[in-house]
This record gives sequence, C-alpha cells and structure tokens, in this order.
Amino acid sequence: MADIAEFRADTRAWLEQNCPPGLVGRGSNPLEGVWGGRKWTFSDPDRKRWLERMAERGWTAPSWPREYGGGGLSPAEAKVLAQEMRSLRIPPALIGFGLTMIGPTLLQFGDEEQKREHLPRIGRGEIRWCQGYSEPGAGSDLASLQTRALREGDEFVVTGQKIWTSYADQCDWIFALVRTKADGKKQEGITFLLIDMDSPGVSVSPILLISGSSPFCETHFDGVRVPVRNVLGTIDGGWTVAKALLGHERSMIADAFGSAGGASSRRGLPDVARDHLGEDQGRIADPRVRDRVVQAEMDARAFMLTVQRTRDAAKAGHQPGPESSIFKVYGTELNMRRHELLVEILGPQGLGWEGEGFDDFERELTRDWLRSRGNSIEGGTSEIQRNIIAKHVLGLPD
Amino acid sequence: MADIAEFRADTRAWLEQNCPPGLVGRGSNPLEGVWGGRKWTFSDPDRKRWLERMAERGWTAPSWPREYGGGGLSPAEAKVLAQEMRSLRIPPALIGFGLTMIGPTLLQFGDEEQKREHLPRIGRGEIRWCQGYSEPGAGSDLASLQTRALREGDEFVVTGQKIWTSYADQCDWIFALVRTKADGKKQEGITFLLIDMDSPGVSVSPILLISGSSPFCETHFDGVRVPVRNVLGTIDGGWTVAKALLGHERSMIADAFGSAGGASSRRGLPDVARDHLGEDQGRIADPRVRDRVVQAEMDARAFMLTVQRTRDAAKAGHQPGPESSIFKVYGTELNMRRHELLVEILGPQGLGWEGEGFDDFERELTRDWLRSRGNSIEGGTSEIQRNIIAKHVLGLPD
Amino acid sequence: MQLVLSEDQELLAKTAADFAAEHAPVSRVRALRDARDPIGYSRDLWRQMAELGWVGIPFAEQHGGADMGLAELVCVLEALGRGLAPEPFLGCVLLAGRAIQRAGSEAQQAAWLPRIASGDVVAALAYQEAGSRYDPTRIEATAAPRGSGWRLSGQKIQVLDAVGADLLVVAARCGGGIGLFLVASDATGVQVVPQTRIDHRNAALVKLDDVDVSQDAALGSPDAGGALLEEVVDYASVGLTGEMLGSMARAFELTLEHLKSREQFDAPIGSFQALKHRAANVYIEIELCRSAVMAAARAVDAGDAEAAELVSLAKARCSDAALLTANEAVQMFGGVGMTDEYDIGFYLKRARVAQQTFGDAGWHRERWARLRGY
Amino acid sequence: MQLVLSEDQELLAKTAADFAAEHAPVSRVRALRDARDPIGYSRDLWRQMAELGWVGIPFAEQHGGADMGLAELVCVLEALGRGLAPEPFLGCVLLAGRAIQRAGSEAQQAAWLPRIASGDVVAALAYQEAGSRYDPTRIEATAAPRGSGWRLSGQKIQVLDAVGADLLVVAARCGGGIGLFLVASDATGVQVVPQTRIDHRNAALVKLDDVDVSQDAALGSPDAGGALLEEVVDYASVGLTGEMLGSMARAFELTLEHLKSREQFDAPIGSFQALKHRAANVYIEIELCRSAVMAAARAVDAGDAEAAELVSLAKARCSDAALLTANEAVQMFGGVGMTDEYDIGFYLKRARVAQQTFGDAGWHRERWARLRGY
Repeated sequence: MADIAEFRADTRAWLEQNCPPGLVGRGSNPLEGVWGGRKWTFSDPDRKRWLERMAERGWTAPSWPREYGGGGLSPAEAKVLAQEMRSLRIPPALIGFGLTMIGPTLLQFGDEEQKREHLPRIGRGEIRWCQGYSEPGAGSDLASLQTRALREGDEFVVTGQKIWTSYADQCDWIFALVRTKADGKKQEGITFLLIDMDSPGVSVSPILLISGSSPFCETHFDGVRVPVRNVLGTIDGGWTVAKALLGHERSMIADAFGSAGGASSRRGLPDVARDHLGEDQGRIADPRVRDRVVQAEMDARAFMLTVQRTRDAAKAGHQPGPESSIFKVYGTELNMRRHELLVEILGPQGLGWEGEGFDDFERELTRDWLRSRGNSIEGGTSEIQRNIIAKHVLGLPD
Repeated sequence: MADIAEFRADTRAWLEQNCPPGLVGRGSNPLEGVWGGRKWTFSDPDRKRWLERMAERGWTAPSWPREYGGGGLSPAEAKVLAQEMRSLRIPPALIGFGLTMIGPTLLQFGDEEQKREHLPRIGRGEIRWCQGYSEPGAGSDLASLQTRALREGDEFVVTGQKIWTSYADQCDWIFALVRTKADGKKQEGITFLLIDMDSPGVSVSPILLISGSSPFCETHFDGVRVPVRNVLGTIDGGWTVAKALLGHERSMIADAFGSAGGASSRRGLPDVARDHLGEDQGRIADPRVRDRVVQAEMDARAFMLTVQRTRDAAKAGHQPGPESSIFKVYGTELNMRRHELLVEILGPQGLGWEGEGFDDFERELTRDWLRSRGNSIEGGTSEIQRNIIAKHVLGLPD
Repeated sequence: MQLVLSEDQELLAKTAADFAAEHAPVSRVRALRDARDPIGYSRDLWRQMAELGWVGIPFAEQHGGADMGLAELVCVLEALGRGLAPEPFLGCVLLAGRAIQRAGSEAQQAAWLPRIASGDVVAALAYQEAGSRYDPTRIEATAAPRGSGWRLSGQKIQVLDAVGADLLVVAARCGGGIGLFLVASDATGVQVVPQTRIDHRNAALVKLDDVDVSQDAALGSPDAGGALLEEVVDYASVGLTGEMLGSMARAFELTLEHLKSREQFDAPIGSFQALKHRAANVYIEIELCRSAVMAAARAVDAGDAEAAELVSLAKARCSDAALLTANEAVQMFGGVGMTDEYDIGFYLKRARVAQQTFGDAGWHRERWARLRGY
Repeated sequence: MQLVLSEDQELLAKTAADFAAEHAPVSRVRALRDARDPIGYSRDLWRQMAELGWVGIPFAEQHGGADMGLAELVCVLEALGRGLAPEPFLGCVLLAGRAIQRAGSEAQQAAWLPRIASGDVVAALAYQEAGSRYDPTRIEATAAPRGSGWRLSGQKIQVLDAVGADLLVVAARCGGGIGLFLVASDATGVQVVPQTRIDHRNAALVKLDDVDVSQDAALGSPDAGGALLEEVVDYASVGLTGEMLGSMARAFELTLEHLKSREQFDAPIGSFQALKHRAANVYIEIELCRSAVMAAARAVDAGDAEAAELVSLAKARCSDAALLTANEAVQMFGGVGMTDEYDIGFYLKRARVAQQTFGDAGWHRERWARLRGY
C-alpha cells in the first residue's frame, strides 16, 4: 500500500509536469479523441505532444508488458493512473480498437513475432485498426461468413466483402475473419487474419447512416494476398480468437455506455427537461416527463452500480462470466431510451436536420437519437445478447 | 325495416309484461347469473320464473332453430332482443358453456339425434356442461392429450384425467377430447365425446386457486362407459370439432373482457383513484397514477372500438378471421393491467385477504387481482395467441 | 357510428391505393430529398390529386369541393401515407383550407376554396411559435389595429407546407383573443424561411415584420380564433393519424417481408419466436390504431360530443404505435435498417415528426383526462 | 463503497443459506398458514436465530448485539427471503429495535435491546394509519400530556409483527411534532387485532383507547420523532429489499427449473425463444436489484450523503422487479402457477405485500426526484 501511495504521488507529479496545460481540465470527450494511424491529422499540436509523451512512457497501454510498448503496470497501478487522469480531467492520449480490441487479443493469442510487430505500433498510435467480421449475409449469424481465403504457398488469397467495418476509410490494418475450409461445421474452417489495408485489392466505401454520419464502411477484398504468418491463432481455428475478441468488444461497449456519448450525455436529462418544459415549485413542470426522467436516471444509477459491482468482484478475484452480456444489452437500451426521451422533451425542436430554426444542440441531439437506434444492433444485437444470457447464464435449452 | 320496428315493439312489450318486475333494472351481473343444471338452486324465485318464460319462448338461445328449443330469430332480430334487454337492464335468463360453447358446436357438427337430445335441454337450463380439454401433460400443447377411449362394441371405455374443467363439480355433462388412436400424427386419433357425468367412474375434485376460489376441477375417468353415438363429428376426427369450439370460446372470452367481471369493473378506474388518492384541482392527485389510469382507460376505449369494428365488419358481410386472437390476448392483458393498477391505487388497503381492517370492496378487489393473473393462461395462453397471430395472420414461418 | 367503410369509401380507398402505388412510392420521397427540391413535393401530382377530387374533399360543392368529410379524407391519406407522400394535404387542406371553410365569409370562401380545391393555390396555416410547444392557442404574434386594418408582427415556426405557398393564414393575438388573418405570402414584411426537418417535408419559419393587412383579411371575428384553432388542429390531427396509419401499416409490411426473406442460422429470422411475438404486438397496436382513427373521423364528421376525446385517443395511439412500429422495424432489419440506403429509415423519421406534430402522445393523454374530467 | 461481500459476510451468507434451506423452506409458510397459526411464525426458530446472533446484528455488543450493520442483515434476510421466512425481523429488529437503538436512552436500550436480541421479547413499531398511505409522518394518533406522562389515543393499521408482541413502540402526535412511546402490549386500553393479508404474515390493527404511559415511556424527545421515523423506515426498507432479493431470486430459480423440465410440443418450454428472452429480462432486473440493495445497505451503514436516494433506488427497483419476477413466474408455470397447491403463488402474494410496504415504486421514484432536486 505504501508503494501504491508513492506511485500515486509520482504519477500525479508526472502528469502535471508532462500533460500540455491546454489539455488539463478538458476531460474525456470521445468526439475529440485521438484515434491515430497513418491518416490521422491532429487538430491540436498539444494532442500530438501528449500522445508522444504518453507513448514513450508506455502509458497509452498502461497494463501491457513493457517489451511490447506498454507501461507494465499492475492492475492496481493502472487504476491509480486512471483515477489521477480523471481527477485532473486529462483526456486519454490515444483511443481506438487497437488498444481495446486487437491489442488484448494479440496479447492472448499472438506469437512473439506478431506481438513485437503490432503492439508497439498500436501503443504509439501509428497504426489504426478496424474490424472485419460481419458480411451482408452474416450478421447475427456471424459464423456463416463467406469471405474466402485460398492458400497459395506462403500466402492466402482473400476474396469477399465485409460490412460494418468501423471507420475503415481511416484505418491502416484490419483484423478479419475469413473462411479457409468450406465443409464441416461452419464455426470450423474460419481463420483470423491480420491484413494490411494498403495491400492491392482492398477497397473501402463508407456507408451513409440514417443519422447522416458514416462511421461504418463496406470493405471489399478482391484477390488480396496476405502472408500466412498474419494468421492469429491457428488456421481454421479463428472462431476461438473471434469470440475472445467479442468479449473485449462487449466490455468496451459497456464502458462506453456506462459513461459517455453524444450531446445528450453532456447535459443531464433533468437539466434538459427543466430547460424545455419549465419548473413548477422546483420540479420539472410536466409530471409525465418528470416520471420518465426519474426512471431513466434511476435505471442509469442501478446500471452503473452493477458495472461497479462486477469490477469490485473482479478485483476481489471473482472471474467475470457471460453475465457481462447484460452490460451490452442494458447499457445500449438504456442509452436508446434516454435519447427517445430527450427528443420528446425537445418537442417540435427535436425534429431538426439542418439549417435555420434549430440550434446546434437540438440538431445534434436529433441526429444522436437517430444514431442511437443502432446501439442495440451493432456489436451483437440485443436479441443475440439475450440468447447468450438464456443459454450460458440461465442454462435454458436450445 | 318495418318488420324490425314491429318486432322491436312486440319484444319490448313482451319483455315488460313477462320479466318479473324484481329483475327489471338489475342488469347483467355474471356473479348473479343463472347457470342451470340438475344441481342448480335458484337464489330467487323470480330468476326461476324468468328462465321458464324465456325458455318457453326459445329466447334463452334466441338464434337457434325453433325445432331445437331456440327462438329462430334472424341476426337482426337477435340484436334487437339484446338491445331491448340491455335498455331495460334485464339480466339474461340463462348463461353458461351450453349456450356459448357446446351448443353452437352441436349445431355445426351434431347429427339430428344429437341435436334433438341435447339442445333443448340446454335451452331450458336443465343440463349444465363443462369442458374436458386440458390434461396435466397437455396444456398449450393440447393435441398431446393422453386420456384414452378404447372401443368395446357400441361403447368407448374412457380412462384418464382432465384438468381445468370449469365448475365440473356443478355440471351434468362434459364434452371431452379423448385419444382413440395412439399412433400417427398426434392431432389425428382424437375424438370429441359427450359424457354424462353421472356415469360410473367419473369423479371430480375442485382445484383451489391462489385467489381462494375454486372455479376449476380435476376430473378423473376410470373405465367410464360412453355410447359410441355420443361422438360429436367423426371418430378420430375430433380435432376439427375441438378447434371450432375453441373459436367459440375465444369470442366468448372477448365478449366477457369487453364488458364485465369482478368488483373492479363495477367501479370505474378514475373513481377508485379519486377516492383513494384524492383530487387536486379536479384531477387525480397522484400524477403518476393519473397517467396510468388515462392509459388504461384509453386502451380500453380503443379495444372496445376494435371489438365494435369487427362486429360492424361482420354485419357488413366480412368474414372474421384469426385476427380475433387479438381480442383474447389484448382483452385479458388489459384486464390484468387494470387490476394491477387498482391494487396499487388501494395501496396498503390492497393487501387484504379476510377479516378486519379491510372492507368488502378492498378484499374482493385483491382477490380479483389474484384471479386475473390467470386470464392470460386460461382459454389459450397469450403465448399461444401470439403464435397464432404470427402464423395465421402475419404468415410468419414456423 | 358504423366502424366500417361504405361502398363508396371502399372504392375511394381502392382508387387512392392504386394511384399511390403507381405514382407515390417511397422512392419518390428519397428523390425529392436528394434533389433538394425547394418545396419537397410534386406540384404536378398535387394537381392530379386535385383533378381526382381529393384536394376538395371537405369543401362544399359550390366551392369546387365534394362535400365529404374526414372519413373520406382518411381513405386517401392512408393510401398516400404508405409511400410517405409529402403533398400538402395537412397544411393546405386540413389546416388553412379548413380554417377558411369554418370561419371565412362567403366571399372569402368563394375567393379561395375553389382555387385551393383545384390545386392552383397552396395555402398554409401559420400558428405555431417557439413558445407554443403543442398548445395552438399559446401565441405571441400580434395584430395591432392600424387604420381600418391590422399590422401583424411575430414569428411562426415549422409552418407546414409554407414554402412556395401562395396564401398564409396567420394566427395573432388581437385585443383579448386570437385572430386569424389572410396574408399573401409575397406581402411586404413577410419572410418565409425553409426549415429542414428530419423527414424533409415542407416546413418554414414565417417571419412577420410589420405586415399591414386590410379589414377584409380577418377570418371571422378578429378575436374569436382560439376555439377555431383548436377545432381546426383537431381536424388536421385526424387527417394526420390517417396518414400515420398508412405509414405504419406499410413499414410493418416491409418488416414482415424482411422477416420472411432474411435468413440467419439457416432459417428465416421470422421463424424466431421472440420476433414473432413482437411482430404480433405491433400488429395488435396497428389494429387498435385503425379502430381509433376510424372512430375519430366519424365522430368529427358527425359533430359527436365525444369527438375531441376520440381525436386525442387516435393521435396518442398513433403517435406511440408509429414509433413502436418504426423502432421495431429498424431493429428487425438489423444493420441495414440503420443505413440511408434502405427505405425503412424514412418511416422512422416521419414517425418521429408525426408524433411531435399537433401534440405528442403525452399531450393527448393529458387532454383526454381533462376532457373526461379527472 | 465496495460492492462485494467481505469474507466474513460471505461466511455469514453461507451459514444463513444453509440454515434457511434446512429450517425455513417455503413449505413451512404453507403449514403455518394452513394451521392458522396465531402469530404466523415460529418462536422456536426465532430463538435459534437469536442464538446464532442474527437477531442482534445491528445492536451494540453491550446490548447483546453484534455491532454490525445492514450489509450483514441483508446477508441473513436474503437467505431467509428465499423461503419467505416470516420471522419478525422487520417489525421487531429493523423497526422497533432500531428505533429504540437510535432514540432510546441508555436505560431504555439496556432494558429492551438485550431481550430483543436474545429473542425473549418481540417488539413492534406502530406508526402507519388508515390515512398514512406511505408517509410515515402522516399521523393522527395523539399523545396528550397527562400528569407527568401521556395519554395515547388512535388506531394503527398493519402493524408488522404486532400479534403476540410484548412491546409496542407507538408513534403519536405530541405538541408540534411526533413522539415515539414505549407501550406494553398488555397495557390497559391497548387492543391488538390480527389482520389477515394475502401473504398471511403477522400484522395487526393496534387500537389505543386512552392508554396512559409514564414519563419514561417517551423514546427521545416526545416531539422529535418525525425525522427518526423516516430514518428507521429507511433502515427497515433496506432490510426488506434484502428479503425481496432472496425471494425473487428463488422464484426465478423455480421458474427456470420449470422451464427446463416442463415439455410441450415435444420440447422443454424453456427452449422457446420468446420465453428465453423474457427470462433474460428478469435475470437482468434481478442483477440490477442486487447492486442497488448492496449499495443502499453500505451507504446507510456508512452514513453516506446519498443513502436516502439509494434506499429509494433499491426499494423502487425491488418493488417492480419482485412483481415482474412473480408475474412472469405464474405465466410461465401456466395453469398450475395459479393453483394454491404450487408454491409460486406464495411468492406472488409476498411480492405484492412487499411492494406496498414502506412505499411502492412510484412513491420511491417521487422521493428520489425530490431528493435530487427536480
């Protein structure tokens, strides 16, 4: 414990000395986050400096081993670092799927060469990763994927189409599931491949969503040659790797919905309701809306307590199980309910798309609401999550 | 139209002359209804007289043919009779499963002898019928029933157990589904049998419900001998008859939930809420409860309009289809929601079982609430109704 | 009140459905949006609808109308709602036209209604303001007496079908009450600024900067427009619920088609019981909406005492059901339901706008309770 | 605040679970009911629980207690809730005992707490009245000064665990405030009339007809009991949510067993996706309840500023979730779930009573909003 106190003091001192003053107090706003990669342009030189300093110390990936560019921190130390950054409201130096999804999966399944090749570049923000899982015919039924990889000597030749590849147009590498064996059970014969998107034959086109944004792309592979050493795990054994990574994805999503996202969460529900509906003796004037605000707030509190309980249990040595599916399903559906309610609170002002008659907050909120409708679909639909809970937690029969 | 006006005048005059004055204005209260049968005792000589007069005229079953003891009225005339009885608030002379379930099914499937034997006795209230469908192992999956009937000459020998036989302890005859063929598809090999409950080997025991009432029984058949001429429809072809009868049952349930039932429906939700929660400027004082009252009231209005729309369409010659499943599922679930709300409105007074500290209305309401939980189970569960809608109305695949 | 279509109404509904299927599929709404069409609807199609007699349905025969009612309008609007047709029935016929019909002098009616019914003039009713929320009588724009006429000032928001309209009916505070005034859209001091909402339907800010109108611009008594506004908005609300009914029915059809054709886990996803039961719930809600809309239309046409309650019943139910249908549709379509490429998102956006037009579900539940006295 | 059981708490929970499984299955509740047992619980079992140290958990060691808190009480109550054990924790320990602990003089505490902790004395807190609904401070019973003491009059309803209790703590209006008074249940003018509620737990009307008590009967200042009552009811509410958590968890287990074993259409009904998804929802709700109950217990124990909010969070959630769990259980059991013969109905009845004890979900949502200032 003495060590931890010392670590806390050192960390705080280092942060105060090294974080560019312009960033202190900015807090964690995902819309301003640094995702890195070859195509990245920094909006602010402070952000660049901050990334360099943190990466140098290994603190962009604080709990990864030092030999792979991480900070080598113990869980307790990593928690202290997060606490101190939160207390100073310092933004993370780097965010993205490299840190939260493929990185942990590489640590678990990668061979020495793969870890040395990829992890340090992720930690330094040099390579931005995207996920090539879903296909037009393989959504909830991911294992029915059809993108095929034919072995030719030391290479696979990959042909097919991935969909919902997040920000693929801004990424450098993609981790993709491909079919390497056509017969047998469909979960067998899938291989987990790391693919450089600069390879000839890779093409990307953004998908326009109903909210007007394009966070996802279609990614086509037309005879793309990928070295066999880019297989993570074993050939035909990619399903195991894929599922492990989905676990990391779910916990990342739970984190996200436990805290942030969009205009709506930057202003509290009660405040928005009071502003738009007025007060009556200190209460939100419309009792119907007030009750729904209360329910949403109480649901959020209970949800956050549940996230905390799971973390406290993990710290106490209890292994987290498939019950983490509840974070995905409840967190996203709560977020959607909050957005439905916010748009209703705005009333006629909750209908703006662009131009006159609506202010920035109103327009952004309306689009956030539209965007939120996808929360219960992406990263495994709510239906799939409930199937998982029923089967793996409750033991209900197929 | 002139004929109808005349019929209306005649009917009104007859009703005014023949209905015992003590019954005029009493209205239709199912708890006071006359169910008839050998074991029936009249609470009131007026009720007996009223049944005799109506039965004599055939108006206990107004639209059945006269030769079977009915009134031989056209649909338009039957509607006029109902309207005039409603307008004078005269109670029905007779109610029960004979009139609403087995009677119409006998008219549809019975041979001449069966119709002449059973229908007049139903119309006169001499025989009370119950339904022997469900078994402990065959609830939603009715066709898996196991009560078996072995042919011996001109008789079937019936052995097995039925459950949820409504008021079987007070009934004279039972219409039952029995298995006459063990192999093949389970819907085949079922026979629809009419069984006199005075036959040796029939025994009945009431089932105590959580509400403290016992409207249902278990009925055991131990080598009961039933003449083969008591088969309704064909031997092994009872499933068709059974399904037709279920249609009559569903529409009866829809009627019931469109109108009556229990203490709660005899006093309006808004009145109960005002009494228990007080008023604030003419409004139910608790805005949360008020909103739920409004929703329940609006749901009820929309539901009744939908029942009316279906009837109006039927009158206009449109055939009602499987969409009548929505009456069963929505009507019962609405009734359950109303009871949940009523008990909550009563607050601590909504918890009484018996004895001091609760008045009659409160205790009855609490038990009505407990009883209402079965509404979405009996007569085909809500799950089965939704399956039916999905398959037969929406055409969704199995 | 008979909740069944008459033979004439069945014929009208059938004609409208055929017309809509041929001329007004949802793809047209996408095309108008992508072309950034300034008025967001087709003048040609509007004229064709006028020729078919639909635009004049509620007006008297001497004003070029068919002297029919909401029951018939709903037949047409439901058909058009299936393809989200953006033609200006709500703003021009059900709001502005209805206001002129109800409160206008014979001269005013004769001057405007025939030209509205023929499709030559498009009118709009400017009543809603930034502070109105859903109360049509919460109005701050003013009509100050000036000479024998009035001077109008104020700002109106989300005025339906105002972009490209010829005539504006403007609600303004006048003396102790609210007056309605006929204002040419090109009058001095009038500014119509298009607003882009998520459904891309025609709507505008209407800015009135010392707009002078003459004595005969007043529609009815210049301070008795409050009750009229409520009545007219009720009338339009029923029309809107008819449109919503068509939209949700169509969105549900598209969903059912998807459930039957999309396969995952080697089975059509419509075979999964959880989705089946949710689809059954959506079906039930739509059926209840249909009953409420039919009843509201007939009650308003008949001047029934329960009319206002039934309007609120229909609007509250349709608001909830349209969103439920659209939300479930997007969820059941899955990822592609979130893409602009698929049509289902258009239904979601329109459902949201419709829910927040003329009062949302909560507003109408509150009103129902008020009308019922609890 | 750590939302995890300490090793001691885990041990306590395990001991309580084993004890409850052996001595307090739900069949015992049925037997007590069918025997029309006058007090509705087992004095023997209560003494055993006292010997195990559970009855005295919250009291100081010098008063025969364990000097522990709600976190520990919840461990025990959750275990007992699984079999709906009716022993008088709520009335005797969490309400009356807690009131004496918080407001009693050293002499009063020394006189009563050790005997409560040992199981020799059962006490009950008589505060609720016909007009109280859920507000513990809406009290009309009076305590009028009389000599050096008071004369109590009024009527209390649904006083938990009052039948057969030795000591009553009575709340009555006194001067400008509310006072709490210790009254022997056999004092002149006291009448305890058993009430039979749907869960058949011990509850009674307590009628006070000019009951004279002496000066030292006042618990704390005779007009400062309002805040104390709220605090004590909050304390008991957390205990109740612990019990509810155990009850709903057990009802859900019984439901899952049924879903796995009952076959229809040649498959266990738990294989039907619609039921699976609903079971998943129940599971989620119970998990959220567990977090809220643990947080509330720890916040009250720590005197945290957020404690009252968390109590309302836990009680609102558990009220809703317990009913949801029980309603879904009855539905999934089907017809047999409606029979008295099956145990699941006991859980439904207890869920209803628990939901309407110490404030229902709506009451606690209102309170949450008030505490949060909106």
